Amino acid sequence: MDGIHDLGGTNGFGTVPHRINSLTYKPVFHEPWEHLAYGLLFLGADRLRTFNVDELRHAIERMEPRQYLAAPYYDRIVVGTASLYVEKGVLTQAELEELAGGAFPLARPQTEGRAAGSPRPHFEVGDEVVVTREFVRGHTRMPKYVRGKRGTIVHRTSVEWPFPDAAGHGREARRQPTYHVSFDARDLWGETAEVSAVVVDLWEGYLEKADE
Amino acid sequence: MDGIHDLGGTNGFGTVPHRINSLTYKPVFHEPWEHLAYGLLFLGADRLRTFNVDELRHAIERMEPRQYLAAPYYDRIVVGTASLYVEKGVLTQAELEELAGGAFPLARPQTEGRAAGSPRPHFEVGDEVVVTREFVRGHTRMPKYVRGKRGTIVHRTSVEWPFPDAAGHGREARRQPTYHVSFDARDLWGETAEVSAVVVDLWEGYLEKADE
Amino acid sequence: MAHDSHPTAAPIARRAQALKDALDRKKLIPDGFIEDFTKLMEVDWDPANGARVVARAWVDPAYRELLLRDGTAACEQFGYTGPQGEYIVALENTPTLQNVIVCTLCSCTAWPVLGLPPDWYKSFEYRSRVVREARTVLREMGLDLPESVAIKVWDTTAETRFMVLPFRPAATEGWSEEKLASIVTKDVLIGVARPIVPT
Amino acid sequence: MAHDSHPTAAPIARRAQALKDALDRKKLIPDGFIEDFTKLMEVDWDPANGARVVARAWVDPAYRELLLRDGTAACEQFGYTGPQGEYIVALENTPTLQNVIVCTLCSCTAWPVLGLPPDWYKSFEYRSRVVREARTVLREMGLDLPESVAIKVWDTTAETRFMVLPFRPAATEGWSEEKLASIVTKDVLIGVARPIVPT
Repeated sequence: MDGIHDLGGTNGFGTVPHRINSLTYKPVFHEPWEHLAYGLLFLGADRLRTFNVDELRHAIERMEPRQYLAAPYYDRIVVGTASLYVEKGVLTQAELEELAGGAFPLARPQTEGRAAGSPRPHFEVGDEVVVTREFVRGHTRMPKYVRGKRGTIVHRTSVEWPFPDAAGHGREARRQPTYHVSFDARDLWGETAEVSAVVVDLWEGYLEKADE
Repeated sequence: MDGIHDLGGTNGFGTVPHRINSLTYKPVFHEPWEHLAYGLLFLGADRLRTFNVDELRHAIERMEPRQYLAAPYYDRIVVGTASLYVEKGVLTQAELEELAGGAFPLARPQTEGRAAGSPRPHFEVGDEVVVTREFVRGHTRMPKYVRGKRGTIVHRTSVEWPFPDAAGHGREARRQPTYHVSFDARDLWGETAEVSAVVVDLWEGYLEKADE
Repeated sequence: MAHDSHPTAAPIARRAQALKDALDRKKLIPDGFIEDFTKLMEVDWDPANGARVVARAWVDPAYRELLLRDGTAACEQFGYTGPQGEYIVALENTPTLQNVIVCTLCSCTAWPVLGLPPDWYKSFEYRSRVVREARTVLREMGLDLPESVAIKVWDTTAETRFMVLPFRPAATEGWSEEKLASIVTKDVLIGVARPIVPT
Repeated sequence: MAHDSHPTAAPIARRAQALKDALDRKKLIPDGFIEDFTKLMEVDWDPANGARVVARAWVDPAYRELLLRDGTAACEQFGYTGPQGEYIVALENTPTLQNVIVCTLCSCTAWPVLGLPPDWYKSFEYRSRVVREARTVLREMGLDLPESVAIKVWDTTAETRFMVLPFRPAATEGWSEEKLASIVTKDVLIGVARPIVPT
């Protein structure tokens, strides 16, 4: 989905709140509840197998855009995780709100998703490819800034992973390799580019062979 | 700029908060301060000539993205208007904050903008055109969903207006006609389009003649 | 971490008043300026104006032709001019075409004939969705168009201000202009509704 | 009008605790699960791990070759495996190339070798800007690269987890692996900084 989370290239945000090498990164967590975000996420995804991490990513993307932008990072993890426990029937929003002593807004409703296409011959390093010009309503890991763009394959993963547009909706998901595709930054951002290349890791199903 | 305000086609927002013909639209304003937003804007733009409306639009676009999304409409008008009075040296942020009895966050800093290109022969109704693939850092009235897209001219305005990419930065702005350019919605949104055509009103400088 | 959306800002009512007071202190607000402009917004600019234009076009073929050729001139005949009404283009609906107006980048509208834009028109929901999924948006709002009706969306990205000219319902033969105008609402003029003949 | 971003939500500390308590009431949290996972996050996953990998690659050409060919295998030699570390690719900097890592869609990172991503890496500022205006972003953060250095940004949009292999500063000849590792910070492993030899 072309959601608010798909931030690459959006103008208007200010300086990154960091000076290099100014932090020891300890302690890892800054609030006493923050460790619960990932802990309860991995409880559901790894131990209980209630949902998968693609579904978690999509649950966060389904947050109302204003809620998404206003919430700190671990708050978004908590909302996404809670939404999935509720959608899967493990918990109810009512019991969460009762325990929280107030409103516990969850993600907006789930949609259908889509299955992976049929398997095709793999691409090779050096191949020129074009990202498909598709508009996916549900979860996808194709950032919109490369839609329809031409790039060059610099790596094919030796492992295959579930197609996220299906997995993110809890559907059976065929596995595919992903490709590190290098894009000339001027094709993405015109003369405003301050990067020589942007390399994006894309599932096979997002790519087509480019015309000569 | 590819800012958060450029909302056309963004997924993830919910239902429009309205049932048709359910309102009389009276009273026009719902809060006792709301009329001040446009009133003080037009004071500056029309009467005092401190700034123009393009600059006002851009000042609102320059609001920090989270502030933009969190603020109601007339709040954004107040922030944009106040930002311009301050940037033009009429008021200071300090006096606004003193009078408000609290913080009065303004828009993020202005950039340079750009001049209009040289005059060219006009396009005619029926011409096929392509929107330039430009990435403008400053103000522009080219919504990103038509960048690089091909369309057909259905109307040329009989009046010419200042090029907003210049006017929005307070620069001398050459006047151009604008064109109502009709785009096949499938070119914009693929198979997810639920519209037959989208017509966008574009300054001449945003357009190039399409290849046959 | 990164700043929130200024949770510490003074309430907007106080900020709006502060802006006015600061300009007042410098004697920059002419007497009556705010009051006169507010009267324009609250009283003069009204969707009843656009409704009168539509009703006239429905009964007078020459006026209709003018409205479609030069909307600004047609509206001027009623005195509907002024800010955000300098260049008006009327969009003609047919039984198989519904025109819909939006401003995705901000909230431009033809103030003198439509009145100020309503809150929902300015909502992020409407601005983001209607250019892409108009059929669903209109259905949710209460206008369930058959598939035989194409939807054309007009994005108000420059200085043209649009108004929709709906087609005249069959059951209105012999109606007066005033009665015809009564079924042309603000929503009809924006294109998210069709005129409804009371039964 | 349209809803705000839920200004009425309970505070996040209470919501996080409520989620835990609700799962606890149903006896769904195995004893020690949260504590063990928290130790992984707070103690085991650490940028010192990535620093050791880099230092080894600097002193051992065969290891360097392995790291660039199969980053996952190279990290496994140190036992750096686990969630978000299943497929690691190292990106080799040169004096004329700076690799930079981001995740524009969420905040994926190679936890076992870099540790959890820092707040700034997860910020909307970094995610939105670095793929487009990296040179300015790096300068603002304190890394002012000459124009002769090209910047390549890697967006972590799938399951590959990247780490940057910086080039070894000239003034480190004869240093021990441990001393070499000490100049490889988390920021260096993400690619927004270069190793600095203390003077």
